[in-house]
Amino acid sequence: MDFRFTPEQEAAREEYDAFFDEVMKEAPENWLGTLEDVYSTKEGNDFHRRVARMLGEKGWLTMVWPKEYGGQEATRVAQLIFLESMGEHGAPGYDTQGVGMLAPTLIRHASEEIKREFLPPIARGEVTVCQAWSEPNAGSDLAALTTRAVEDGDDFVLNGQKTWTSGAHFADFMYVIARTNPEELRHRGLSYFVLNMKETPGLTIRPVLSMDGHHLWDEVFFDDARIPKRNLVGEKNRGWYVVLSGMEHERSSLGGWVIECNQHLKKLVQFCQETNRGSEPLAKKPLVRHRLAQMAIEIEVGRSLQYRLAMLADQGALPMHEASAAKLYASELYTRFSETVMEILGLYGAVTHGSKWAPFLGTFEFLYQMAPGWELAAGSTEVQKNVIAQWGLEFPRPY
Amino acid sequence: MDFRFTPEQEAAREEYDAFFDEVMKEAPENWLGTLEDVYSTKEGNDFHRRVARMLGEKGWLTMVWPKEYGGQEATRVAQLIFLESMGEHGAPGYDTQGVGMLAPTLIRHASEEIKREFLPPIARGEVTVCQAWSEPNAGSDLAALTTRAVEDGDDFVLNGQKTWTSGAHFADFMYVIARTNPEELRHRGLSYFVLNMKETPGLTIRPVLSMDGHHLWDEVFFDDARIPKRNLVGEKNRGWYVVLSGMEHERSSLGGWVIECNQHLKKLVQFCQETNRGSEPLAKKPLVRHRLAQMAIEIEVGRSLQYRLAMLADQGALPMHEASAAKLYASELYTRFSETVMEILGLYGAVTHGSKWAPFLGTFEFLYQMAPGWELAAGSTEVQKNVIAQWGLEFPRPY
Amino acid sequence: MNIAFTEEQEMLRTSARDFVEKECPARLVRQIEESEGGYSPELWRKMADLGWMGLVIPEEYGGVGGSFLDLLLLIEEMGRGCLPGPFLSTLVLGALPIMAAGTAEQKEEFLPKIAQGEMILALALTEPSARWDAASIAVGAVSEKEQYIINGTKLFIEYAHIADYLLCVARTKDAPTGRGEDGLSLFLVDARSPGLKCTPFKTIGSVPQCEVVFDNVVVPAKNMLGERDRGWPVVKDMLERGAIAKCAESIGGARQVVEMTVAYAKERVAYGRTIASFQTVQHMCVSMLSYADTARNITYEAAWRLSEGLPCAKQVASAKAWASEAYERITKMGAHLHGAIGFTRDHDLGLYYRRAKAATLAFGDPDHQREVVAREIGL
Amino acid sequence: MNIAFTEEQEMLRTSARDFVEKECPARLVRQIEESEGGYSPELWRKMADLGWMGLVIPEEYGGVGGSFLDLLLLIEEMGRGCLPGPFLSTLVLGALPIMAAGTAEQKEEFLPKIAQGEMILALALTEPSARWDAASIAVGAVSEKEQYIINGTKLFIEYAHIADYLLCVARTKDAPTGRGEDGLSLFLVDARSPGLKCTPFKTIGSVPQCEVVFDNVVVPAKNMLGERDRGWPVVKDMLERGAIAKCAESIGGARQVVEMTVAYAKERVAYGRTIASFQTVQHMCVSMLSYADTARNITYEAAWRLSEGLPCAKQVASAKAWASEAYERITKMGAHLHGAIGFTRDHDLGLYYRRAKAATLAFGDPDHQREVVAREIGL
Repeated sequence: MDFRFTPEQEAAREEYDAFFDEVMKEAPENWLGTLEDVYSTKEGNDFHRRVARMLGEKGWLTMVWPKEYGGQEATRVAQLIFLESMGEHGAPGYDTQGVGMLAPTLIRHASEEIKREFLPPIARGEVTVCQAWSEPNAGSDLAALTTRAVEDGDDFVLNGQKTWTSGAHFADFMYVIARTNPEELRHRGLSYFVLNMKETPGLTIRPVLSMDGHHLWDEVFFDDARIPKRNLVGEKNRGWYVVLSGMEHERSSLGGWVIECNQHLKKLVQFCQETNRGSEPLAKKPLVRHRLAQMAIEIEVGRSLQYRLAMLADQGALPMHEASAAKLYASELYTRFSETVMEILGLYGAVTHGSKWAPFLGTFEFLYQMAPGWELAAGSTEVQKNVIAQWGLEFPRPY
Repeated sequence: MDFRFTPEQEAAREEYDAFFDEVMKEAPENWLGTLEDVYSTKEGNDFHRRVARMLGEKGWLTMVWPKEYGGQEATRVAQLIFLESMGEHGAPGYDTQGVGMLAPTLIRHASEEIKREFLPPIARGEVTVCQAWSEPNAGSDLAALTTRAVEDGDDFVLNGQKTWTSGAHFADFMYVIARTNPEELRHRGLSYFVLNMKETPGLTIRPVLSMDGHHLWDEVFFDDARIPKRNLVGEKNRGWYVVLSGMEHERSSLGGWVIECNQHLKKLVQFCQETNRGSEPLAKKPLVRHRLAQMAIEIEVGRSLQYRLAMLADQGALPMHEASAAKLYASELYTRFSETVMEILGLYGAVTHGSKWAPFLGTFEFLYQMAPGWELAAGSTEVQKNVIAQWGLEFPRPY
Repeated sequence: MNIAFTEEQEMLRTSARDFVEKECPARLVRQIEESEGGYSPELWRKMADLGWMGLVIPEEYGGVGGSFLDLLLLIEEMGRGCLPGPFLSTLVLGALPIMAAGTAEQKEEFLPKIAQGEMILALALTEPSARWDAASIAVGAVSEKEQYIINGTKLFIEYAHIADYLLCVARTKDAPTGRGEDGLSLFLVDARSPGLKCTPFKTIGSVPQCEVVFDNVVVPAKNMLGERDRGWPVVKDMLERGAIAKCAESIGGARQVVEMTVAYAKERVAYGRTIASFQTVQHMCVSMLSYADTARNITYEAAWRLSEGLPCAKQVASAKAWASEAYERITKMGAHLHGAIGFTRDHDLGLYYRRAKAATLAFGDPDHQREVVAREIGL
Repeated sequence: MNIAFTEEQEMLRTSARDFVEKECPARLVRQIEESEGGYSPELWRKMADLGWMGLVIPEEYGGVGGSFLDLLLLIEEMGRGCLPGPFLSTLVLGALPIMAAGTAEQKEEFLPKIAQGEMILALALTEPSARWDAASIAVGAVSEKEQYIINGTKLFIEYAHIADYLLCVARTKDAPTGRGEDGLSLFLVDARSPGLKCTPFKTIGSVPQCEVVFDNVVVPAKNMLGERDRGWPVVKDMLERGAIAKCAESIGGARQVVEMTVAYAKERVAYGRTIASFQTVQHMCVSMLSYADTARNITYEAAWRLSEGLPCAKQVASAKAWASEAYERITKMGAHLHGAIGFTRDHDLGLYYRRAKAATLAFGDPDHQREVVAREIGL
């Protein structure tokens, strides 16, 4: 047992910190350090892309990729150190959907041709990627999806509707799961595709605004959208297995919330020291101390879980239910954190972005509305618990 | 809408208070005001019986009974006023199993002969009653019970084992549910009996100690135990419907916990004012204030729920799921309360009854162990939620 | 003891529910939210025409002399439909205190206009300290001849920017004690007074709040409501009624969310069956129902005590703390059970979700209420 | 970075688990609980024969020089089997501070006896104030020639009545500051000293605690552990190690309860199927597993930092708060899922349920730990 960073890791961390310190000086005004920054405004997305290219140049987007695709085959721990530094700075540039989800899937399942087409721009940070999986009637139960893909000459022709596609309005590439064999039910008969959105006719993107009014998600409509056959990833009708391997990546990479909470917590501590309500600073009030300390504890627990996951992955032994447990913990922490902050901020916490009276530019007013949504994204709390029950505890499928 | 007590009710409440003030002067030393007092020691049980007889004489045990069986047909609200006064004094004397459960069941389902035999001693407070329902393999799923009752001449002959029978070791009467038709599955083929334990051969009682070492429960063994046929309550093989009507009474009468918590809360407030830990009384500590106030709020909510239930019952409209909701709320409150007190008492709270260092004679050390058990008794939390889901929300039976 | 509403009250509820459903669909709620004023003058007029503004105002002033409980019923139904507008503010925080503490002239001047829907009031109480206690009031009023000069800043004042009059709580004497209850006075301030500046901002609950700066604002002495320096009991009563009214609004919304969610669960299919058939979904709905029912019980019990003039500080604080947290949990579970769609701007659930948080903060958050309860139980 | 234990550690764990299962079945645990001393001298001897008492003691004093992490592994396995006895007290609160702060003579005198299982130690720290901070220490020691005279009352002292020596924390100088960390000294007090009176009482965790009254108890000056007036850092380290050892004990018990409950759920039948097939039962078990796993992670991470001498006040306090609450919730859910039988004296679950509460209170309850964390994060 050894939780010490190697001298190389310590040095890397310092390099990352210095880099992000510098980069974040150029962040747009009102930068908050949440996903909303990247997806909601053109300005934020531009900054994200600028940083992404810099990260690409440094090779920091691809550290854990195999060397043959331009990676360094670094450990997950090494990558986590990078992601922590990024998270602590509230910096963008790392496209989870592209670098974290699509790329590992392509490396494992795609043809060489597709890898050569799609991996390099991701590695260079030149593109952003979106995931077209969920449908209006297929959320937690993804396998109920009905978007069709029919072979036609050299192409697949797609028809149907996706939704909750984060950032489709800024994305370049998209990966889709669609039904190629309508005779087969549920997870049988699905196939996985990757596509370049600019080169795909028949694609319509419409915004879905979140409760607080931000534009993160989109609906995606396929109207006879044509994708070359070579864009099939994995075998036809066996796309579900490609999806599953991606899910694991997604769930295990979502610990970013823990780091985001830690970044917010530090700001809050300072705020509570500087802010009087009544006769003393908030920081002196026992209930405030109690609540923030509990958050610090839960963040510590979550951080410990992230490192455990990274170490298990490095040992080549990351069971599916461990990834689910980490996603579950992080998403619930994110919600509790957003609630706790609102309890502390009181009336001020409810003031919306745009008023001088909104502390932290209104971050927590919208986090309070956004955070619990992550208990649904990437597999709802119930789905994660089912996975853990069945894979981690060997329970039967529940009634 | 009118929550005012009538002048008669106000006067009655004063009478009850005065009565219990007087009676409780004779309580045994170390009297705590919980169920354990009555069932755990001979001395406690004797005191209970003494008070029960006095209540019987006053007619307070039977206020809501029909006049033809010696009752006054009083409202449930009137009865609740009595029970509140009793609860606030931590006084015994009201045998929930006899007065609250068995008697209403007999009045509704039993033959005149049985009513004449069993009701008067209950009304006079001369007997205590126990419930032989649960079995080692039939708890939440009561309908899985296997105790057999076979007709033989003028008798039923019972064989089998019951458990979690509260207070059987002091009881006079018992009511039993047993299988009379083994061909029928589950709730079909069950019958309901009442019996005089002194007159029933073949009955063996063995203690089951609770986690904290108190003797509340018993195992009951029937070895060719003979009960006269006339002791059948309701129709043969249709005992389940008798059980159900009793359950409702049981669940709606369990709000006593709310009152018990209120009684404890008052003592705790005083304790916190008088007790210094560090430089100030516990009562000045914001976390203590926060926690006790939250308990006061939840007790207030629970009390309001009790009165609602009584008023609905008086209007003849007490839906099954309302009784379940009240039981569910009260039992969960009881657990939270026991946890909260332990948080406040700290190291002292863990000291067991018998040491001078145990505050409140160690009440909360054992309540902490006992209280969560009530989330299982009289239908577990899960069972109550299923009832509410199906009857209150018209949901289908869950998978 | 009787838990039922009267037949008249049930009729009032039915007609209110019909009105809200018909005249204030979610589409209109959203429109109003986006508007500058945060209310619809047309809708306000329609409500006035139904006599709602005069519901609790005595007949002699053009109202119908209804009870506080009647008013709560109405507010519950408005909460059910998220009907936006300064109703609570004008009636509960405006008309009721004027009825309780106003002079004959003040009643004559204000109540008929309120009853006719021609006057909007706002309570200017809270300040940048963001607290609801007497000690936190720093805005001062100095008397000069037949008038008072008010200076200072009020914050989080709902609907101040569209109000005709502000009911301003100001310090007319330095308080000797720490709790500061002595030395406060109330003023009915014409919103068009020179030196008064309102700056609205948006909040999570979609109700516009304002920063209100008083810069040597002159108020005639006859506009003082109640006795000089002894305004706190009036404010305290107002806060208790406001808290209970907010509870009523909350339980209206809470019940609607429970109904929406239960209906959705019975309809939404996943894994080849309705999600209503999953035990975890059922149990979550049961928790929602339990919160809604208990919140409603305790709200009306406290409301009844309040309207009967019985001691009720503990009950009101308990109701406010419980109903707020119940509403928040209900909307949170409701949104979760709706799946991602519950977190979108287009879905009605968000309207309730956001109002639940705003309701929690209004008239003292649960921490504030617990402190009240702590004092009431003798801590 | 490496999360795995060494092969030697895994072997130690296996042999410890075998020993506990074989030599300390639940039946014996109950017997010991009922006994006066609260431990079994036979079992203690067997453990000593296995070398457990000497595990962390340097070879020169008859031990095997193992690490703190080795010790935690052992304690985790004891927690798994609820093995009663003064092991944590003697080793973590006795041997380790003597190794860290003792003089050569003290080491010579105490360590070999401890290693051979011939000496039991108890930490006499807490007092009727029931707190774990320096300021709460009121028991005083006055120097007189070559000795100290101790007076005052210690309370909640585990195993004091069977200890050979008490490690007593006493005030040797009035502290100038409010936190009282200055002016504390530690003394190794012979339990047979005249004037020393131990009165044991029972507690929820079944570990006997004592009131220890010092009535002019004389201690030779050579029995002072560490520097005079500067004892607090030694105590602080002891409390941190004690807290982490208690976490280790807790996670051992917690894992056992998860395993017991999952196995029971797969076996117990209700409504014609195993209760493991109900979604609510599954999800409750998942919560239990999550608590157990997270508590274990954070415990060993904090333990590692502690044993490496890295700053770890925040991590230790976090681990203690989280592991305590996790153990409590796990035992509560475990008891619930076992049904009524889980609440009986005869069922093993109660052993864990009661110890979980005791573990929460030991070395500072979660409120205490949160206050430590609050300070550490800069509040």
